[in-house]
Amino acid sequence: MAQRSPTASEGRSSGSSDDRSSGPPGEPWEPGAPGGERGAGSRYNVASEEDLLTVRHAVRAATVEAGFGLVDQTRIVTAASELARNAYVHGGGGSLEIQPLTRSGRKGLRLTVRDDGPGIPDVEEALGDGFTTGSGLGHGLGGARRLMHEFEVRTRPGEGTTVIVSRWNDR
Amino acid sequence: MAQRSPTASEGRSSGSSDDRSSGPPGEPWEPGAPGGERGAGSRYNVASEEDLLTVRHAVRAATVEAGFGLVDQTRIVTAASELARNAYVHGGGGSLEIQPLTRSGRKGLRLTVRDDGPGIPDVEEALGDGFTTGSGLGHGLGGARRLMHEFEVRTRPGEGTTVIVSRWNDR
Amino acid sequence: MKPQITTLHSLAGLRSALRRVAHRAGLPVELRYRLALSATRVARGELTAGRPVLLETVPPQAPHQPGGEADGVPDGRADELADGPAEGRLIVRLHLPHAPRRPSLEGLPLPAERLPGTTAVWRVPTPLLSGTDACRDDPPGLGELLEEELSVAVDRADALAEDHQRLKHELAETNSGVLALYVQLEERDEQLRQAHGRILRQLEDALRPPPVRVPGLEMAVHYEPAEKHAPTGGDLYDWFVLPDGTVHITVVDALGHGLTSTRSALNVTHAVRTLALEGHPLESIVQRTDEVLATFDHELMATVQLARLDPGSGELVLANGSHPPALLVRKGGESSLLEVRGRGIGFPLPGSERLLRDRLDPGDLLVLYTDGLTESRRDPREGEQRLERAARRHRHRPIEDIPAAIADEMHTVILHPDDTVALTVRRVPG
Amino acid sequence: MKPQITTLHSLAGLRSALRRVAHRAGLPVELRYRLALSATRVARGELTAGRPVLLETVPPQAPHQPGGEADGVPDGRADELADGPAEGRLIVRLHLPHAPRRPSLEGLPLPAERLPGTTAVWRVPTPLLSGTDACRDDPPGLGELLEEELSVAVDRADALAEDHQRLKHELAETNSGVLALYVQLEERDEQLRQAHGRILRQLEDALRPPPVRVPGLEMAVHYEPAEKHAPTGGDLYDWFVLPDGTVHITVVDALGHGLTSTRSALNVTHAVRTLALEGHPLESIVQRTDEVLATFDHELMATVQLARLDPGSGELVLANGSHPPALLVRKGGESSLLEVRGRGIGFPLPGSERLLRDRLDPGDLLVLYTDGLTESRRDPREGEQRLERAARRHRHRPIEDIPAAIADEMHTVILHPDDTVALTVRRVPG
Ligand SMILES: [Mn+2]
Ligand SMILES: [Mn+2]
Ligand SMILES: [Mn+2]
Ligand SMILES: [Mn+2]
Repeated sequence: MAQRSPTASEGRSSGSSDDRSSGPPGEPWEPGAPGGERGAGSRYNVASEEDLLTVRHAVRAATVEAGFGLVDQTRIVTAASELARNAYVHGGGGSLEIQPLTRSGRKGLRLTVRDDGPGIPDVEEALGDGFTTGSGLGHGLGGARRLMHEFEVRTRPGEGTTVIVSRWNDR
Repeated sequence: MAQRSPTASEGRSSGSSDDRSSGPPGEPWEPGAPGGERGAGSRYNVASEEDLLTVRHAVRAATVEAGFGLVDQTRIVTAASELARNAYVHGGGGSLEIQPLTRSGRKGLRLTVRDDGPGIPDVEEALGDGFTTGSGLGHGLGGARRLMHEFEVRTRPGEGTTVIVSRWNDR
Repeated sequence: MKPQITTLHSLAGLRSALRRVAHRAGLPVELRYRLALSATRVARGELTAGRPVLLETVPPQAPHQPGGEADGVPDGRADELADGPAEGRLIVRLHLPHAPRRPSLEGLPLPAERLPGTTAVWRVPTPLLSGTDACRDDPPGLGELLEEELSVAVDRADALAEDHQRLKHELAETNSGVLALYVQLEERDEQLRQAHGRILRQLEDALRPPPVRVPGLEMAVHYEPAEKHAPTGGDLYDWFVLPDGTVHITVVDALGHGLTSTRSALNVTHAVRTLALEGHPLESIVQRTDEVLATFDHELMATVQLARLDPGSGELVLANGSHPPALLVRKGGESSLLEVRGRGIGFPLPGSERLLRDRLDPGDLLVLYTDGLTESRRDPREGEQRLERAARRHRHRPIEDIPAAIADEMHTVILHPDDTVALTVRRVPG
Repeated sequence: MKPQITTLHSLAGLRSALRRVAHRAGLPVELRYRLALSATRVARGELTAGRPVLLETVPPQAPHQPGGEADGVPDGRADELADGPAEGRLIVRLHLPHAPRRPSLEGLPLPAERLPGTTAVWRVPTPLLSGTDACRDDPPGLGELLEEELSVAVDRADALAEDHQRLKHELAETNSGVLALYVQLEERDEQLRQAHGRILRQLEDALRPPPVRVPGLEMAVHYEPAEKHAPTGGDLYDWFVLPDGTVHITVVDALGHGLTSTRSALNVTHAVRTLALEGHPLESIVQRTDEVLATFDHELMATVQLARLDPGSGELVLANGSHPPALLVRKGGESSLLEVRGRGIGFPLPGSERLLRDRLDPGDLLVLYTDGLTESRRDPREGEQRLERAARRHRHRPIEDIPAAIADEMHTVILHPDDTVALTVRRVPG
């Protein structure tokens, strides 16, 4: 289903969900690469429970701004909250950046969640859906990946974790 | 998919989702009929925004008590919140009753949401999923039905609405 | 500022003393009112009863006096000093020397520790004061302190209420969103099922012959797999018109279920068809089919029923290989099972032993089927008798309804589920 | 209690006056402190600057005095009285007669109305007082009032904070639940797709013959529908061993795509098979198949390629009905297209005009295919030349890999998508 091209040694994994409404046609979107036009981003600290709420409200507002419908708002806000919580709980705090995207007249949203925590030793394992077993609720990384169109994890033990996700608007 | 046996003239509709983990085998569960053993119910008023939260917390606690896992908790709490909000917004306030169920060693939860509002003129229409069109968010009745195993609406214009839903635990 | 012990006889006095100490220690306003409210609640009973309380306060020590604090702390623990010089602590002990029992310390706005006896203690961290004690000069009046506290408390409550509002809204949005998301995903699921079901049915249809329309005969068929939603198993039928105008019908039940037996059944119907179209005589076709298929499918075993019908005269000819007997129900209701001995494809000595000849008059109904129809209760004889009754009951209905009506009636109880084909032919005035 | 106007010169005085009025009017504590805080904020600038303010208060009227309130309300509106006797209103006007500009009324703990000029007004509903004014006797001290207000405000803030905590927790639970729910639904979706894909493939497999293993020959086939995920169209193949030990191969391309053409293709392969197994000579089979099928499928049109191979000698015989030529690639790399004139099933004058005979030596590769392989760029000639090059390039690979490797190379550019079958036979030392 979802394409995975992880290189375990680099602890890096990217993929995109096979959602029917995937990103605009063209080359796969490369974070950091030129291509999609990006608006000015806003950065939020994630250092307390209250920050998690602030981030949630900010992401909600950004999805509304980008014209996302209720269902996609829910997808993005849920993924953002999960990633921010991971950064807070497992990464000892970090930041979340919201960046509006535009490409081929379509709008999108990119979220970059960083922490300086211990890193994820086994990204593939963390991406596995331990959910439905009911036991290991894991990081919810796999769930966040499914909720978004594009997904990338950069991590290395001891060097923190950065997760970059984005989703495009259907309209 | 979901069986519907509505009699439009009676403005009454019941059905059960075809969820893989449907209720215990045996005859279809008849609300009010003898059969499943039922514990003592708790009744909550739904007359203010704050009541909606109280109900949500109470339903959450009841799902935990009945041993539901996180996913089913989410289903039930979401359905309960929607039905309670309907009773508050469209029915001008009402009540929600939580009743634990037991049958064949399985646990379940029954929610009865009542209001004395104007009633639903066209139940079938209200059950239709106007969701994904993005426009008419409707009553979310159809969504609540999908989230639960059993679902019944009793309504008549001018005589209020009662929605009875239940869900059984897989375990 | 030095440690002090004061005896107090009124709530007003207690609050006043505490507020001044807290203010001098530079306590944040919120901590100050929490401390004052808490001490009030602890001491109220005693003071109301006219018994005095003792207030002992130990102000925070300046950074250059480490350990100094410990002097006033008889029960001081080492960890109290571990906070180091970055911030001090204001220590407040409230002694109720005459209290008949220990006061409740539950739910105080500022939690207290209980010392042995009837003493409550608060150790409140204080901010590092810059240089001299900035708050010592120009002490405000008690009313000012109270007003300040009230203002802070109200602002805090209002801010919380606003947060609360946003959070409730967010939760409501999320709830609606989850509902909508759920519906969307379920609808997607439904569309997926429907699309696959469509393809499956089309593919199954591709395996089955199109309807044959011949003046003088009405034909209809009903098939259902043993498992709902599964595709056809090894039960298959075929019908076509031969060059001489007679109608040929094949019903086959290949060994096993599932899709390998579908292939076997296809092999049989097509071989029979080609041989029939080739002009082979009906009595040799079962045997010839076995010969033709044996060369490349050694596993194949199938029972087969062949029927020939002349639409003009109603003449019926049957051949059979191990297949359950056809049923003939006359217009008037008499019925008979048309038994023809023979052995099926892949059986020892395959072939139909003879041909059975009969005749359909207008209104007569011929029922061909596989054993799934009659053996659902395990007893073939019993099933055949029920079939006779069912077919008799339904024989006047529109032909399209008859096979399904019979199957429904036969399958009210299913002890042994099996793929089922029911095929009916009725002669009508040509 | 009567309307009063007081001139005030200090904040303390203002608050004190207001609190006593509010207390006497029986205002709930929360409204009282909101009123006091609001008035303080409005008046602070003036009083700090040394300019007096005027406080005008109109207490609520007793129920038996309707209209009495209006006396003190110069700007009284009818709707002010509409509340009826159930509850009264305390009206508080704060005049800043010397203020240089209108005071800000933004964000007050108790919203005020602005009157013309520099006056703020609060109309605060008061509870219905039972009988006499219960609060008039034993007025508490200002400190008591303040303490009471502080306590209420702190309790409210703490209750809100607790609610806030529960709500945050609920939102976090919901978020986790939505994630898990989403994953569960997507997994279900995935399982559904996989199950359907499995059934579809099995059903397709049921349409195709099982692999044939014959010493002396290696065979492999690759098929792909024009549209991914769609089932097989009208392109089909068949292979089996005849009683004399030779291998028969049929490749057919029935007109059209989709599942009706699948049925046509099945009809053709099975008719050819039965006729071949019956012993019909190869040169007559295309024509005979047309005759057999024409009786019951008048629409059927199909091109067909028939091949016979003797695994021992390598002898190859081909018959053809409108089908693109087979390709033979010698071990050394020379290649030739084996053209046989003939017309397909359902074409005018159907049948193969002749047989073509050749011989496979060990290492030689025969490629049979449907036009989807060579005509993806619309030009059959160009496609056949590319096919020759591709087959030459891949002819030494393991036989299982060759058909797909050829198809991949042929389909790098697709201008005209079509169902494709590629089937290769290589002679190996028996
Ligand atoms: Mn069978
Ligand atoms: Mn059977
Ligand atoms: Mn084709
Ligand atoms: Mn073609």
